[in-house]
Amino acid sequence: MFEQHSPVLPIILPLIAAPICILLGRSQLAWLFATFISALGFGISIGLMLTTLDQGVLSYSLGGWEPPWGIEVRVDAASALVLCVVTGISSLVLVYAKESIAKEIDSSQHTLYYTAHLLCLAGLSGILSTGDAFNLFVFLEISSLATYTLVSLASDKRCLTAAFRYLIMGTIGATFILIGVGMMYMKTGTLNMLDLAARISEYDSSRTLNTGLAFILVGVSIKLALFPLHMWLPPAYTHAPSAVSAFLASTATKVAVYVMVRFIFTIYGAEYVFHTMGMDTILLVLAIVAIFKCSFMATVQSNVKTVLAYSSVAQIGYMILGISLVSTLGLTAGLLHIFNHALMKGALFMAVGAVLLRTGSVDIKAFQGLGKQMPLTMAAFTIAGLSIIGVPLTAGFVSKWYLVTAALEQQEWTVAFLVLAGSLLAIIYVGRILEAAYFKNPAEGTTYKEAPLLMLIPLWILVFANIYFGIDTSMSVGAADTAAQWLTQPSSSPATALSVNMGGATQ
Amino acid sequence: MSFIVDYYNYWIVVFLMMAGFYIVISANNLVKKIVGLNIFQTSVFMLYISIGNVSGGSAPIVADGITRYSNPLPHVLILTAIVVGVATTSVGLALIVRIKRAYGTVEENEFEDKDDLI
Amino acid sequence: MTELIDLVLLGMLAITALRIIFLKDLFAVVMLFGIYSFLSALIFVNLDAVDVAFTEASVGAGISTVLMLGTLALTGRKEKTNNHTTFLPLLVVVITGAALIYGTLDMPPFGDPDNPAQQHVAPRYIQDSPQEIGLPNMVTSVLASYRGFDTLGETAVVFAAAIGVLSLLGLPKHEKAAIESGLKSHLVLRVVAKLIVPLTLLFALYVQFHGDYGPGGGFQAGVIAAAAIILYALVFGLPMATHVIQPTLLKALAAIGVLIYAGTGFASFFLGGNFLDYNVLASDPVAGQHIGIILIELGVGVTVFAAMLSIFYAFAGQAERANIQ
Amino acid sequence: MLILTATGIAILAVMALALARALKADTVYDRILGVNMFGTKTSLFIAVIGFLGGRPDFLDIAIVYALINFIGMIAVLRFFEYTATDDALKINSTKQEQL
Amino acid sequence: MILESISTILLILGAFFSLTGAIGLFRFPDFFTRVHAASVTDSIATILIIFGLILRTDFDLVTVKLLLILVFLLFTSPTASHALAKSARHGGLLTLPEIRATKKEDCSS
Repeated sequence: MFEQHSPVLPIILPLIAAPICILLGRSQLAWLFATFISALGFGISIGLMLTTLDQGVLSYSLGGWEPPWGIEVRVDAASALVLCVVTGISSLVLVYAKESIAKEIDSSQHTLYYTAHLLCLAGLSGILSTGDAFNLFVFLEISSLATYTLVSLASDKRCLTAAFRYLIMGTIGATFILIGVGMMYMKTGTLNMLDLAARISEYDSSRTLNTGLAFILVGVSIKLALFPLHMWLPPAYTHAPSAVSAFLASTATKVAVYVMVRFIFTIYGAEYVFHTMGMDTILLVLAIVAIFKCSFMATVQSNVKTVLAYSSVAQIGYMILGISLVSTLGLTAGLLHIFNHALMKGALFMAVGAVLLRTGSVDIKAFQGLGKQMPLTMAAFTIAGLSIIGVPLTAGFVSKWYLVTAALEQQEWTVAFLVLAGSLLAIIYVGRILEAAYFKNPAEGTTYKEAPLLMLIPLWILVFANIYFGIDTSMSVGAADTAAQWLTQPSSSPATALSVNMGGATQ
Repeated sequence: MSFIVDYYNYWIVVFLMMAGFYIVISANNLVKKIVGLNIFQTSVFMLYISIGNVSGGSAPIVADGITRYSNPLPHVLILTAIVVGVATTSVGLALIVRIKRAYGTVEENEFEDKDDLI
Repeated sequence: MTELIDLVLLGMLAITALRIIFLKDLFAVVMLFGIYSFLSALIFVNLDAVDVAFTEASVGAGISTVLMLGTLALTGRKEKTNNHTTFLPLLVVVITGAALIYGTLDMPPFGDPDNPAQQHVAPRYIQDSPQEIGLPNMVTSVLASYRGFDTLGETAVVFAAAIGVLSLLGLPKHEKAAIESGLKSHLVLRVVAKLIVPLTLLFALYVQFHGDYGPGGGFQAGVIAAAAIILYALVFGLPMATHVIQPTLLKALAAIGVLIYAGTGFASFFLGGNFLDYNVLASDPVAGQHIGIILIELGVGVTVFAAMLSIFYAFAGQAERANIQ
Repeated sequence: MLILTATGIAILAVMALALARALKADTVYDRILGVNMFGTKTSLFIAVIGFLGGRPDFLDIAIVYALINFIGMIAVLRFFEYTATDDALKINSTKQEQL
Repeated sequence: MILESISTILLILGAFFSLTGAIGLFRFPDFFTRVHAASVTDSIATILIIFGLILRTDFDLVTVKLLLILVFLLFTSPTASHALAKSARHGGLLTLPEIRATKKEDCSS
């Protein structure tokens, strides 16, 4: 009987599980329960993706009120794809977290950690599936508040200033989005995304709508750490607990990229954003600067988590680059990179977390000689690192390949060249760490055990996913391609209404 | 003239927003930053409420003899946004208390010197 | 008249905001922020947003100010003069402000009933909600039913904030043998507070259940009830308050409130409706709506009360601890 | 109606004066005094504009104002229990010099 | 009609007292006299204005609410003023005559 409600379940399951976690009290129970809920959400998300690809967009009206009067949950291929990433990574991270947080977070706060994780998951799922612009803001804030909490849970005091900076930047971003939504509402009188799209297309150009879009884009850019507004990200990811870094790096910014895609393609329409307002050039330039500046920053850091954080900002540059190419293929590449980057960054941060657990440090010096002492962890790190570089047979290669193809399709030779050049920098920053791990000798008299099994399993699942999606691309590319087509040509997407009142149950 | 009558409200609200925004990004003291954030958000709320206002209208609660009501939708949105605002404020203030305990100061430039805040 | 009052109040707000920028005494800054919040609530009343004014007054001027004062008690009163360059922030603000002003030039006129915002979605709320939902207060109808999912999110936000503050500061230990605290020397105050606290709790109940007919609702009621206990704690000391309502109980209550809300949504699942569809809760749709709204308002009220109070406890516990040392 | 308007304007003027006191006070106590006066006058003002707008049933908000104002005052006083009141001594001495 | 004229008188008086209080906030020489000016006029103005408004109601729920506001303000406002003055005294703030007296002592010693 739950099938007809499936679009809303990934949001409300973690939302209702979070308070239950608090009531459960014991951290062991909370862990089991949270992992179970997250895995359930993952299963539902996969089901949603299959249904969507098969039958078209799923729409679910909350409270039985038809949109635009009520709030609509709307799952299309793009949301289902990112939803799968988010719930999947969340489940793996939760499995991983039990051992990881044991050392990094005070034991009295483990239950709070799981609760905050579930709230964050609920917020992210809500952002992905909602079809209402203001509802998106509300879920954005749920996930953000939970994120600030998660970051500040680490025992290192620097996590506090990092979380505070994140809070200030994040709230400014959210407020900008709020201003933008207000301006859209002012001109259209509606908040439903599809309805907004229909009514915005009636205006050729409007100053208020332009300003609204500008504020939304700036606000979202803060959330996704686009280049000049990325300053909050490196400290937050560096000082957060490893499990949190792994979760956030592979989900939170991706969801923000999704929000940007949603606002550009679904609500305003590519025509308005790119032709009337000329946003594509700005985004393209910022993306390229982000790739080079932050890849370079990554090469000079000594803290491995910071390296990975800067690398994240650079990789976000690739996603934005795909979007700014203004083509279906470019958007496919961007969405594909969201998927693939989640796999590799998740694996990398998990591996670093395992190192932190055993060695107590994430400085690049701590990696010396680890290739022999923690062979499984470092092998995983190596494969995920190769994926970041974009070596063939890894997932990273596929998204780079599509990016280059999309750039060439638009005759953008320089862009294609720059994408390849960016990979060279990735070779340097990954190479430095691998060099330390395999070619340097450990400090004398230190021996470290291999990471515990509960951490290795999720880590290796992600690594295998990196290889699998590097070889068999039909699933990931297929979904990304469908998503991109539906986004660029909204009329091509078949829609199914999932509503009890309308008698439209899919079965 | 009608131009001013039509827009004065928006302009002053924009000024207020920017005053709050300025406090957030220029203040050195973290508590003051939070105050600025609140001013910024409260002013955005005023923008929304201005959108929903209908001149000659009345509060959107049914009563006898009233034919024109203001738009209830912005009110609902802002109720939610106020709650979100106070939630953020409380978490921010809690962070400040912890920062004070850990660093001994809540002045931004002071702990940036002390610590390698990237 | 509305426009005139609006203008005067906006002017006062502008002066207050400017003063806050230049003041270095943080204590004064926080007090002026209280005034700012009061003034904006007045503007909300003047622009017919009574429910919003209710919330802003109790949250912005009440809870936020109290929490800020609590923080100041721990972090000190004076802002040090900064030697930052003020040029860059000013530039950012000017550009942002200019963009906004540019945006306003195309806006529909202030207060015009023909604005797009008044045309499309809103008329249904105004014309049909009294029949569809059966409540005179349209804000409550929209909040709890048409956009009930937003409000579920809002409740989750409050819950998340409580989780955040608890993880950062922790709840005060429940100690009976407490140190001297509270405003011991103010006898008059203690007597008056004893009168005011029950009166306020009664008023909170009224707001909770009268929210369907007048301004108010679960959120406001939760805040007012929390404010009553906060007053009690301020006058008689935190240990007395934690003795009356224990922190661990609050943590559970905050969770239970969210569960009441989400549980109502699940109940409509099992009765064959969509999530949060209250029509199916009773044989008659309007009666069902009424039951649903009462239930979810209760959930909101419980969560907000518990979350706000536990946040206050956490701050006050810190202040108390600092006071001992 | 006219008299209500006049009363409203008078209260608004008092609010402005109280605000001026709060914005520009020579002692912190004066500031608190201004804020307190501002709060009480605000709740009166809401009562009056309720009558002016013909919807006096919104007086609940005025009650909340009075209540929150009171709690704010108490919180401020509690704050003074914690922080040293060297202001007062400083003010005494500046006053002394002025005389 | 009679009610309305009484109400008018009450409102005018109330407004007058409020204004005098506000002026007193600026004109009096030291803090304690200013508290005095503010709190006394506050109370009387509140009573007058609320009663002025009560006479304009139909004596229903609105009247009760107005009375409630009156009770609230009459309890809280003087209490707050009292507590404030007490705090100021406790904190060491002196009245003007006291300052004069200490000044004289300083001069003579």
